[in-house]
Amino acid sequence: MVELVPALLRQELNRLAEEGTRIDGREQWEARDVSLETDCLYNAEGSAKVVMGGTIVYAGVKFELRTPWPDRPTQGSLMCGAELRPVAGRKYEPGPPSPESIELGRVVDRGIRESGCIDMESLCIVPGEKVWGVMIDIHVLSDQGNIFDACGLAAIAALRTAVVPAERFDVGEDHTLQVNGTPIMASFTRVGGRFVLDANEHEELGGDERIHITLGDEGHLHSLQKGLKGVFTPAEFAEIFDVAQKRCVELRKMVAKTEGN
Amino acid sequence: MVELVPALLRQELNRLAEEGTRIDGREQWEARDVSLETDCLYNAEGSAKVVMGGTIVYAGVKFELRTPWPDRPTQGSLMCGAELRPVAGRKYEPGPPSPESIELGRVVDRGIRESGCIDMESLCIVPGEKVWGVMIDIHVLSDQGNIFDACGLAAIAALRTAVVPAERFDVGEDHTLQVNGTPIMASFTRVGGRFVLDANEHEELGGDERIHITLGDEGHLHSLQKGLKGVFTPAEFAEIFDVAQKRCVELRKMVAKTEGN
Amino acid sequence: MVELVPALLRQELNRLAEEGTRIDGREQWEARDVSLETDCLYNAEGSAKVVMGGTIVYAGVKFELRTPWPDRPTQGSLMCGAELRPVAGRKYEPGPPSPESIELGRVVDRGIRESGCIDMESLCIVPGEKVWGVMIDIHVLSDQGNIFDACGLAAIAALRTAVVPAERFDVGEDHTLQVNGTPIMASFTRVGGRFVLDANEHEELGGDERIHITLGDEGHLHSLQKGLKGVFTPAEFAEIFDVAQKRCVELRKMVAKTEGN
Amino acid sequence: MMGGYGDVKLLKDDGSRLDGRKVDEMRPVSIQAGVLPAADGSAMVTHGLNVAVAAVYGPMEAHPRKIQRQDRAVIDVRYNMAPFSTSDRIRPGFNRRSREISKVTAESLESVVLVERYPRSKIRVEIEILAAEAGTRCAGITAASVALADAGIPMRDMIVGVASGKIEDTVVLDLDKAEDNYGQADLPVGILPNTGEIAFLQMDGDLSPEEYELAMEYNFKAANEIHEIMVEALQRRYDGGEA
Amino acid sequence: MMGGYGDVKLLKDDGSRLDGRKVDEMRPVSIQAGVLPAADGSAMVTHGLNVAVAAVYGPMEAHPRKIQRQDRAVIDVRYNMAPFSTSDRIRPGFNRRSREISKVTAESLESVVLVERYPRSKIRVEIEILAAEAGTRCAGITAASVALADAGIPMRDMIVGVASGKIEDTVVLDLDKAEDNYGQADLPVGILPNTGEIAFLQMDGDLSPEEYELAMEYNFKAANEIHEIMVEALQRRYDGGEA
Amino acid sequence: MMGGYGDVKLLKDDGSRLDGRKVDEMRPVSIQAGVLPAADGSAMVTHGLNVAVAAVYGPMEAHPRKIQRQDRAVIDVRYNMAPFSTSDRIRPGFNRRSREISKVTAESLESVVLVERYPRSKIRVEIEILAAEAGTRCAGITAASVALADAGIPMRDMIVGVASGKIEDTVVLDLDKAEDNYGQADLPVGILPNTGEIAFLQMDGDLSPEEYELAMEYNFKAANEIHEIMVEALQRRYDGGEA
Repeated sequence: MVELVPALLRQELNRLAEEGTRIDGREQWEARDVSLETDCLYNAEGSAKVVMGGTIVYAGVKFELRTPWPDRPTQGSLMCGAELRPVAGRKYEPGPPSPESIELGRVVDRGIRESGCIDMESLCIVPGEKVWGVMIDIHVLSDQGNIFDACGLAAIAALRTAVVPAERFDVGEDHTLQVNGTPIMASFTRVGGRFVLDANEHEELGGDERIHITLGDEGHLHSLQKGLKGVFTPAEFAEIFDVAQKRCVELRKMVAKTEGN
Repeated sequence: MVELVPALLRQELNRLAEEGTRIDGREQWEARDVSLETDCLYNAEGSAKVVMGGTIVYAGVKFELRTPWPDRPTQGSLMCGAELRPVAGRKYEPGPPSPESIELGRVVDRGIRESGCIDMESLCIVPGEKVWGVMIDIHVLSDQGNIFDACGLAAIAALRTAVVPAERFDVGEDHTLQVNGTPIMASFTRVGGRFVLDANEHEELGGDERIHITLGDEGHLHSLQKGLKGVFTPAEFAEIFDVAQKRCVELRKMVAKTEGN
Repeated sequence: MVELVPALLRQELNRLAEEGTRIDGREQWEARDVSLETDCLYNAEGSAKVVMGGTIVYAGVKFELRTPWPDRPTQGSLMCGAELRPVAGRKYEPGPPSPESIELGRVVDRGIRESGCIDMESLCIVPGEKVWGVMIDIHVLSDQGNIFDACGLAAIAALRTAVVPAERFDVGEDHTLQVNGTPIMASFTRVGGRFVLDANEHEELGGDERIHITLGDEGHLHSLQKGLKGVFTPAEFAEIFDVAQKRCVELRKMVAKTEGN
Repeated sequence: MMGGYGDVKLLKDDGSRLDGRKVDEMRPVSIQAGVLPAADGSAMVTHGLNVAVAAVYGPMEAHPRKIQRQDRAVIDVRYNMAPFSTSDRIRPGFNRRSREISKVTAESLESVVLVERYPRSKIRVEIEILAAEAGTRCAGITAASVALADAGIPMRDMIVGVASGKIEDTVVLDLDKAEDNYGQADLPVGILPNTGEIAFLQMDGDLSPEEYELAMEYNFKAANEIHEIMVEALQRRYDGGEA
Repeated sequence: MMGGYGDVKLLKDDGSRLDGRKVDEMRPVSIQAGVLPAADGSAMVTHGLNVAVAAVYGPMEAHPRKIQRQDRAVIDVRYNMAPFSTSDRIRPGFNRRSREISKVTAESLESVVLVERYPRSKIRVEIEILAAEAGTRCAGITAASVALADAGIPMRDMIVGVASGKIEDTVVLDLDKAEDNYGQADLPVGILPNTGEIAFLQMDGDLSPEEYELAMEYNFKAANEIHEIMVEALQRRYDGGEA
Repeated sequence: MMGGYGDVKLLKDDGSRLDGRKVDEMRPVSIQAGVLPAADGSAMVTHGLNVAVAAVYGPMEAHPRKIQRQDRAVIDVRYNMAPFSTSDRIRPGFNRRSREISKVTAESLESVVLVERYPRSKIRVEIEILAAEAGTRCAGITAASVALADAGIPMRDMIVGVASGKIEDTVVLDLDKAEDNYGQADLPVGILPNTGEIAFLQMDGDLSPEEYELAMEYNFKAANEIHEIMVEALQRRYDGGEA
């Protein structure tokens, strides 16, 4: 494969950055339209569909009965995985999980796990014998930029609306999964030399490194990740961190609103 | 790989079809010589060797003790798999199971399974604890056309002559596996524009789609499969279906005769 | 990949052989400097580092609790594996285990296993319930020739200094693993038409077949392996067998000395 | 077909089915074209509770070289069930059933796409099942046809995926999940609505020759109904500029 | 970060840590360059009880072709934990954690290596963890930097791998194994000592914005200390002709 | 060699073996050449109850390019045990034992085939074990030799696969299954019958130098016997036009 990033696109992105605008006319810290729908998939115990610009992502939650690990007899488990299958875009190829899909799944997983929003003890049914395993699977159907935020949002929304299928497994009555918090991810991409929020596919193609920040309800950091080639300064981080705080508050409200429906 | 099907072979096959004959002189619904041998492999609990023209196939049956699935405590299991290893022909390559070998195994499996010739309840030893798992493995040693029919015949012949090795597993006395029926597959390939029975390797190379029909003792359909590029009409199907009925009766007699020996 | 063995290197090695010398000035049956260090890795229950010329190899021993095989309720198990990861040299590539690494691991494994130095019965904790599984992992960090001997030496040295971590697994007190013997491997490579001991990387590149001989404390053979293209005569074998006896005595002393420290 | 579960009743005394359908009535079907911005063509088919999405990419250069055909395009189909699409989660990765369906679906589509117009190229068709309730391979074929049309790939006809089957010794159209689990036969086919030819055929279970005839009759009837919905979806897409 | 193990005490009454270190004190670090004769460049980093070895091969022709970049070298990093490097043996082979660390480490190194000097080529960096006691990815980054320098690969700065974290609501530098297992946050970063930029960043657990600031302050302090040890190792290598 | 099963008696009081063979007597061997119509050369070897089939394809162009050798053919051997060839079924797929045997068998055959006559090409040798009763690798080597000859591939000598071993402290020729399971050593070798050279050598268990000498003596004797059967099989093939 020859180098895919056309030098011309980079030039144009640099020019736009100097003019203080972006390729689709947005401002530096302006996000694209977002829509969130939950409970949209038969057979999933929790589900969400997120549309961010031209990016479309589904997340589904499934439960299984497990034997707990011997050293943690009262704890269930949580697992979050992302598939970047060839459906998502022309550049994706079939094959074993790519480093990109592994990183995506693990970053989303850490944001949720480390926020502590799932109390593993609450997943215990019979200590030492039976606990719930909760599995969030994320499926990217259309990648037009910033799949990290779309996946993070879909994952937590699916989780927060999940119903534990206790009846099907003969261990009590169905009940809503207990989720204590709404960790939200905000991602930034260096485009034309500066960071922007919610990059689209052209900005990612002609851009550089990304920073992914997951924040909890109190504005604490639960996960950070830098991806791709590039370096940043502490001052740059301080600036995007402020933007991330605002972005996360907005998206968290959207999740709350969906639940209210 | 450049296109392997020489246009010339197609032309010749078209010409022969117009003349009402085939590349090896057979008539449209005429099969090649078939030989069937059973009990031919040390260590297999049932075995068969089928030679159809230049195609040579072995099938072997093995048993194992299993714990039944919780929702079917009195049922054993049957599994049929086919390997298309590089030994079978110049075109076969090493590697993970090819789509061709998966299709082959699954089509043979469905024909046997769906005929109901194995009563899964008869494979139960101790309900909820111990059942037999029956595994038929098919091994194609030489592919000169129509391996589907050869594999189907070898599989059912090996199964019908299998001895359950109860003594070796310490669960009673060895006994013949109970098999209620002899499902047989008949396959047709479009060659020179019309379907023929039991295509050889040249006809497959210069031909189009295949139809695989598995029929039970009463002439009922138990499995159908269309493979490769091409379409057919209901009228065409009606014609080959009649041929399949006759072909299956013949091969079923051959199985019965082998067992009689 | 074009042929890597330059014809010129072969010519030079032939010339040197005729003069009775080797590319690094050694004599036919002269080995390079060897150093052996044990107990060098935190977290491994036994460990060894071997340096042979420019070849550097680590071995580490780990233990796990296992359920014994039903037909051998009082026997533990031993497993020895070698990884030839890309760190070891420019020619090594990432990917699933190569035939070279499989051969290496299995030849080292056989030498240790077949010498009987580990009594599998001594690994039993509770018959039919709990036995030790002993795993030796060998890691080649720098291949400059004769990794077989380096790996064999590292493996037995790590094994002979291993401490069974019974306390961590709550099955008694930590104790030294009982090892009855010190099997040692000596490897020979055909270079310039004759065999030499302990070939370096140039000799391997321009050489032919290898013979690996593992000898026990009494000078009995426990494992033989011929690798690579080439044939040898019984007379040639008789000659290298004598050299192997001496070489193994020397290296066995080195192991004993390390243990004494 | 599991068969043998004789104690599960699938037909009511009035001859109607558990969900109230008549024997020759199919589940509701709705189709939307152009649903995935990243794809060259796409469609979503909702068939009963099944949800199948198809994306088409190409024609593009065929890579690696050895899959190229000098005289035509290759069609590379992946049929995949999302982990959350079924009652028990499916582990991502290799799956014999998916591989077989992908193969025969690809061969069916190659039968209608004018592949000879694109020598040495590749057309990727990605079928993703988001929710499964019996009949996903048929919903996938239908979705793939619409997605190919949405991508502007020339075809000599569409393929409509439909299935009939047998429950309680009665031939019925379009098995749902219970009927599939406890029924006696399933006959999924891919029909060319304009020519009446068949491009996809599988069957398992037990059907007499007469039952086969009736099941096929139902299938052809349903294919016409679904074909209309496919055409409407494409018209909406081009008229209203959906997606 | 497992969190939740509130009953494990990690700080003594005098505010010092279980191994006696102060909150802003790192474990002992020693570095040796040129340790692997077969490699073009190599280094071994001992950081506390962690042992990380890095080997560099190249620049060499990039194979297969499709990984080549016309305008720069690609850096191919493999981070791998030896089976015996941890308390419970690790099975060799595919490992999601290793893949992720390899990816972000490679991207960090690409940020400092003058990759545009070697178009169409590949530089292989092999990081092998022989013993793990929390902090292996940082030790690996440090080792890789030294090994690249040992191989004579031009870089615009080194990268120093360091980490701070939080235990018992207190920010501390350089978590050891117990602190990592029972602590509340971990913030591993890769710092360019000359420019003060950051090329590697991960974090998990729970940190307030203020705690993040303090943890970063500790990290920058430690980066300078380790940088000196890296430089000394390279000087010893060139002066003394180590290895 | 499992060893240690001292309570299984393998030699009768008269010094003969359980199946009545003398210590230096091999099991019956029969060979047929040209058994597989699809192959360029083939052979079936029945050695005791072992059944080994070998197919040869080529010489053909070596693909992919990177396996090509400028000055010779590569020999690509796959030794495979059919799932039903052993008492406990073998799962198809990756198998360390098969990989090792394939590697050393390929290297042995490269030692006798005149590979320099076919630069840049590949010769595929497929060895399939249909029934296993100890000694399959030797039966496979013998079958491969005959198949190569049947394919008309020029060789400087054949290779005959034979094995001796030790049971109850006695060296015996050609271990059967019980003797292999409960014996003390196994020495499989590949002998060039005309030159007396050795192209294949493995051994495990416990042999004194003297026992090794005797085992090798038996092996050479057996190699001559089997070689005659190989030659007869090829003569029958060319005379009678078998297969």
